[in-house]
Amino acid sequence: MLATGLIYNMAGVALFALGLRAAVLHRALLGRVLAINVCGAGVFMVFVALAYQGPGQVADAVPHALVLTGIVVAVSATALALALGRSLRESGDE
Amino acid sequence: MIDFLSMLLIIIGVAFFAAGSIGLLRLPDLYTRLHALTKADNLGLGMIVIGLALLSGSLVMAVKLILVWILVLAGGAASAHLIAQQALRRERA
Amino acid sequence: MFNTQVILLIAALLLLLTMVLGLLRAMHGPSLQDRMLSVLLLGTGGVGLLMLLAFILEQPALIDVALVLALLAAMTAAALTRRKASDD
Amino acid sequence: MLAYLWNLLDLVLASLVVALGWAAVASTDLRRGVVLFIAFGLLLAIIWARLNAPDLALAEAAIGAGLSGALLLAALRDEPATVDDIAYKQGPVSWATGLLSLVVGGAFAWALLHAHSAADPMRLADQVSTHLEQSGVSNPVTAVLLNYRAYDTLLELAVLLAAVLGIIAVGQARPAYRPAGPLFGALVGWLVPLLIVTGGYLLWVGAHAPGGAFQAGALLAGAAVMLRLGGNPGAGLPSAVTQRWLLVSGVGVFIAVGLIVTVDGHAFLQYPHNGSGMLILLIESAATLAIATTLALAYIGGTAPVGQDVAPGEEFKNQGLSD
Repeated sequence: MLATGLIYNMAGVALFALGLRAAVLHRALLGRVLAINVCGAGVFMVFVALAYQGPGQVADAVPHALVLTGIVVAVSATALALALGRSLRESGDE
Repeated sequence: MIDFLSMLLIIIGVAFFAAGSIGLLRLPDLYTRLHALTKADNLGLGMIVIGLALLSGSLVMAVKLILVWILVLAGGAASAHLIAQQALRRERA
Repeated sequence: MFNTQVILLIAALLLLLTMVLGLLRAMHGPSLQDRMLSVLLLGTGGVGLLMLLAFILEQPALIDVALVLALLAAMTAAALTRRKASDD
Repeated sequence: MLAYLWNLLDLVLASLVVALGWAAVASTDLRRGVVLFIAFGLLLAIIWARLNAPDLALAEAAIGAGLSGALLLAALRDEPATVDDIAYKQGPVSWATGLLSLVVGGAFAWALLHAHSAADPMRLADQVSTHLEQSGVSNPVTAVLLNYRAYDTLLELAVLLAAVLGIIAVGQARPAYRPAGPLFGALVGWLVPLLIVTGGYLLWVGAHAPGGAFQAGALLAGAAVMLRLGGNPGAGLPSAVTQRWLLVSGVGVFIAVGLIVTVDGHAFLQYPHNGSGMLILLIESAATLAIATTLALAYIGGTAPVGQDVAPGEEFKNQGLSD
């Protein structure tokens, strides 16, 4: 029998590594932004998996609070990156 | 008895979902897939909702579940229509 | 007598498997609309799965999550199909 | 029996999420990548629900599956239509990066494995639950966010403010959408009020059940996105001056409350015991509006044009296939 936390921890690590590779290798900005988001989701998953304390138990609230703000910050950072990319393209020296 | 009935409904609901997924995979073009998916899935969700509402034994919970189902129905109908319309537009262009 | 929890969990597992099946369409496409259909499936199936999980885990708050998912899935489908004012 | 079924469900969910993440980033067709990423976000919400994190599931359902999907779809329209340069780098750099991420991932996995086999550590969770009664709210996540670690949340709101200032500084609003036809108009007509009501509900229940400012703000921003998709270029936001006040209100009210309690002899952000529930609700209400405005402006991609509401009746002019 496998521990639930371990399964999702390893999935999180896999997502992190996948995202890292793609963030470097993608040529298009949007592709890199997607990759960084997947990378971040991997980190979130590790956090939430570490917070999990078994069935019927209340999970640890501290990592949850960190990930909650992380999700909102990630989407704002994504929007900022896209806005920067757009103004680069419009100024024509991409 | 009520438990049995609700389990039966939930399993039937899952079977509808399976039909929808198979339709999505096997049918030949977008419009038929749309047809298979939206009808089967929304009906399947309805079965699951009724099953769970029976199981919960609480009126508030049952009303809440059914409300969510109605929202999914309305949202799914609108989304399916919009997607079909966009596909038609692409075809004509 | 049967175990309600086990049956609900089996139902959740089967529902998840049908969603995996539907996601193959998202991978294959061919058109953007086809992929979006499979996101619609994931939305509806996700609502069902969250409701089942709400009962299995005895967490009524997951019904709220299902509600939010239903609202936002409709928004995503809408976002896909809208056109800019400048298009014709 | 139950345990094995859970294991099976976990394995399916975990492999599905990795497969989707892989497919989303490995795709050389960005449109495919974006739609797969939306599916990825939906699945994450389900995983958070399974891992007893309903607060996160709410936020992910609103943001991961909804807002960032709408944002990325809008960004997709900005991209030039040609897909020539949309590809992966090839050659030695590809190998080196693959190796590097394998090493980094391996080290990460090794560290986590050790953390799992180590003895059960002392968890902050015990501290959180012991002092929950004094925090003024009974939802532990809200207590951590707004009370125990209020400094963190204050700074996170500041990060959001910095991000949106950057967006306003560099970006112009994306082109508006055409006015809604009858079907889309009806969808906007019922979805927007529901999003707003659900947002208010989540803000209120956040004190004792999953919910709170971040989720509520995301839902309000979803309402703004729907309005903009329906052809309202300003997304229902108030005038530019009011927008700026709303943007700073989150950080502003937070700091003001933190300072006001110091008058009473408390430390900065150390709430008095009997009034903490009300103070938290006050901060959260301001934060909700600030987060909603931030996310709406992030979607629009710059300062929103205001006062171009479509005249009544105008929206039904282009009928037929106009949705």
